[in-house]
Amino acid sequence: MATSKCSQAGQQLWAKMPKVGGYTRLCFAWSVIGFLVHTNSSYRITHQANAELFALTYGSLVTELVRDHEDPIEVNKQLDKIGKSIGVRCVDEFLAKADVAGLGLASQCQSLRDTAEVVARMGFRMFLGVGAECGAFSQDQKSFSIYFHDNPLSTFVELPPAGDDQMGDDLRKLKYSNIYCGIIRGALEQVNLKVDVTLVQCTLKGDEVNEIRVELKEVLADGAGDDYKEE
Amino acid sequence: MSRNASNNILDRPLGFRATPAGRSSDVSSVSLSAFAYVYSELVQYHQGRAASISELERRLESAGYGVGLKVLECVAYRGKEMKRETRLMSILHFVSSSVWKSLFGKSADSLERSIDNQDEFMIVDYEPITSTFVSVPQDLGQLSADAYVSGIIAGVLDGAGFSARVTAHNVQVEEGENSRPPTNATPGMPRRTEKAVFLVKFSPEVLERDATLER
Amino acid sequence: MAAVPVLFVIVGKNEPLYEAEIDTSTGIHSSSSGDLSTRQNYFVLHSALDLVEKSAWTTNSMYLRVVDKVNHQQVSTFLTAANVKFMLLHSGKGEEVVKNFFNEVYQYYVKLSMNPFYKFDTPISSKAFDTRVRAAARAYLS
Amino acid sequence: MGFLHLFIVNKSGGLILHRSLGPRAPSIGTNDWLRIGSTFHSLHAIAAEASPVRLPKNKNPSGADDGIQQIEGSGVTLKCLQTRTGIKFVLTAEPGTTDIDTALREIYVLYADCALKDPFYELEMPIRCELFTSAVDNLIERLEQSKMSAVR
Repeated sequence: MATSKCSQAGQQLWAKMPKVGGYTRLCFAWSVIGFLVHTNSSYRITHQANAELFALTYGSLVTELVRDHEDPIEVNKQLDKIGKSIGVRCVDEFLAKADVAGLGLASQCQSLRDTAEVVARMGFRMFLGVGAECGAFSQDQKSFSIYFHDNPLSTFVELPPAGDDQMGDDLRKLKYSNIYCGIIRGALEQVNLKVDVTLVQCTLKGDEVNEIRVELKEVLADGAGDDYKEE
Repeated sequence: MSRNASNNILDRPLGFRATPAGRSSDVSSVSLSAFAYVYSELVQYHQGRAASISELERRLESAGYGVGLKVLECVAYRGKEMKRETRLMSILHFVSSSVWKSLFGKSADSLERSIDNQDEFMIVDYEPITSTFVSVPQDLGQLSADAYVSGIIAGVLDGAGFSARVTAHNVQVEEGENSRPPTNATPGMPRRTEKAVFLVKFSPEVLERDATLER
Repeated sequence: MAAVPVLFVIVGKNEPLYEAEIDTSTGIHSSSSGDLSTRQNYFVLHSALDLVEKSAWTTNSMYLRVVDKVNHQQVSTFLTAANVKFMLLHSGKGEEVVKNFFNEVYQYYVKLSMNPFYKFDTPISSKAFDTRVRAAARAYLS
Repeated sequence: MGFLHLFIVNKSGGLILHRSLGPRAPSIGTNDWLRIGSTFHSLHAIAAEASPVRLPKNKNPSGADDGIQQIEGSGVTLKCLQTRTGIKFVLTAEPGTTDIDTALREIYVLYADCALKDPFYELEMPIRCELFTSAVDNLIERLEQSKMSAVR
């Protein structure tokens, strides 16, 4: 099993690293990523699915929600809740597969900045195959933004322009890609970071770029959100 | 009109996805996991609102039906020949090869006509994408997680004027039946024990029409 | 001689989804005296529908060319893969020209129909679609 | 020498899976298994408290809660993989069995694929996904065979 051999080599190399600050280890981790996987992208799940089938399936879920709930604000909440159910699950895949590839990078997320880098760079790349950047860190390093242009979810989507009709106005209040916020919130909560996540810019509304704002609320000390209950 | 009115979806190439440099992103796939998670949530959403197993299957089929109507137009448009399928066998080949390739990256494993009744056909896929990671529990009996795909097929066929009842069935794979190596599963995953059989039952008027065209 | 307007209608399974009477020189709604959307023209289009139904299964090309001629008006039709009918009432435009117009509109129609918020066989209210169809008419049919 | 048992404990100490992996695995009743699961969960936590070397914020390098990682007995070796999300994968094997760490990591991947992506699996609940159990058996078989060929 090629991957596990690399991971053992990775572990030995990693263990020999002199016990220095997280920063040097982080740089080492980046080089490991570069070496182990593709040069231009971090670890990507080898098995792929057609992006248009993905977009159409998500579209079918959203239109079903719009039919069942009508009120766009309620649909946004539902998308966030569904996203959270994905987030709490996909974080284990992220950790497991990054671990098997000998990265163990996730362990180095000491600061929110590291976490932001990992979520934006590796998370989006690993699951969606798109590049995302993080930035706009607040003074107190408690919040940051994730920026990305290529949004596989909204490939065919066009929201009706403002003032078209009542149904159009409703649709404009819809945050089509709100599921991303739930996914990030669910994933980070599983690793003891309680965050608020909101979609602040969306290309469907005419913005230049998609932006997700992440705000750290609380670092959970004990077991990872063990009073986990379905919201 | 939205701020950058010019990049209206009607002006961009079909399936265009923006990249920072504004060109079309050539990435035409997402991870299988991303699709699996969204599909899993779609199933859970419908399961929460369905009163019975058959209602859950109907709901998944109707979720796929709308997608099928779109896929029919999209695959035909991309075919560039500006052709429509007018014969029964040609629409079945269109589904089992062009539609399958466009959605699942490979053509269906086989297309068979049922021996005992003339109006039934079977499209077989040894690795249906929708049940890659699904384990249907005993208490849900004969539920097939691929009902969504049967809905897509029904949408394509009805749209093209070949109305049919399409149902998904998971059937045990006999020993040595499928020699092709597994493609879309994690290396550690064992070979699939079940294949998906999509049973297509055409309505009588379709068969009559096709028979008259034969003469 | 002012350009003669054309009447372009998209018909779904059993109802019109989109309608535009286009003055092919300006592309805006034609205001010429011979108001095209008279009941008589709709009758012409309607009767052409039956001819379309018949030839739909005998040819597998989407472009059905001229399916009907009524006094000096011609009806050209284009049938999409999902049997949505594009019908153009015009006074003898060239076959190639009409075909290019239909192909251009088909491209817009497919992109519009892929939007999850557009339900198949329902009226098309998108203004963007309307402006581009008129622009195409101006480009190809003037 | 080979693998004996696999058991998985969720965040709150509940046993969500136990499986015997070989003919030589002693058979243990389900109630005993439930006790083993919760006892190991608390032992794991106590070990971190009682350990002379206290790691910062009680987290080991992989960022997961610190605790028992290995128990060497005369007749058995037990290894535990604690994930950052609080799940424990525990494998017992006859002494001298190699590849236990690899097996644990692979099982974690299979759990992420075959259980977490199954629409019919509810988080934190006992795992009844047939795909997961057959994938684990398949993995163990593969590892045992590669050891067999290595020994010959």
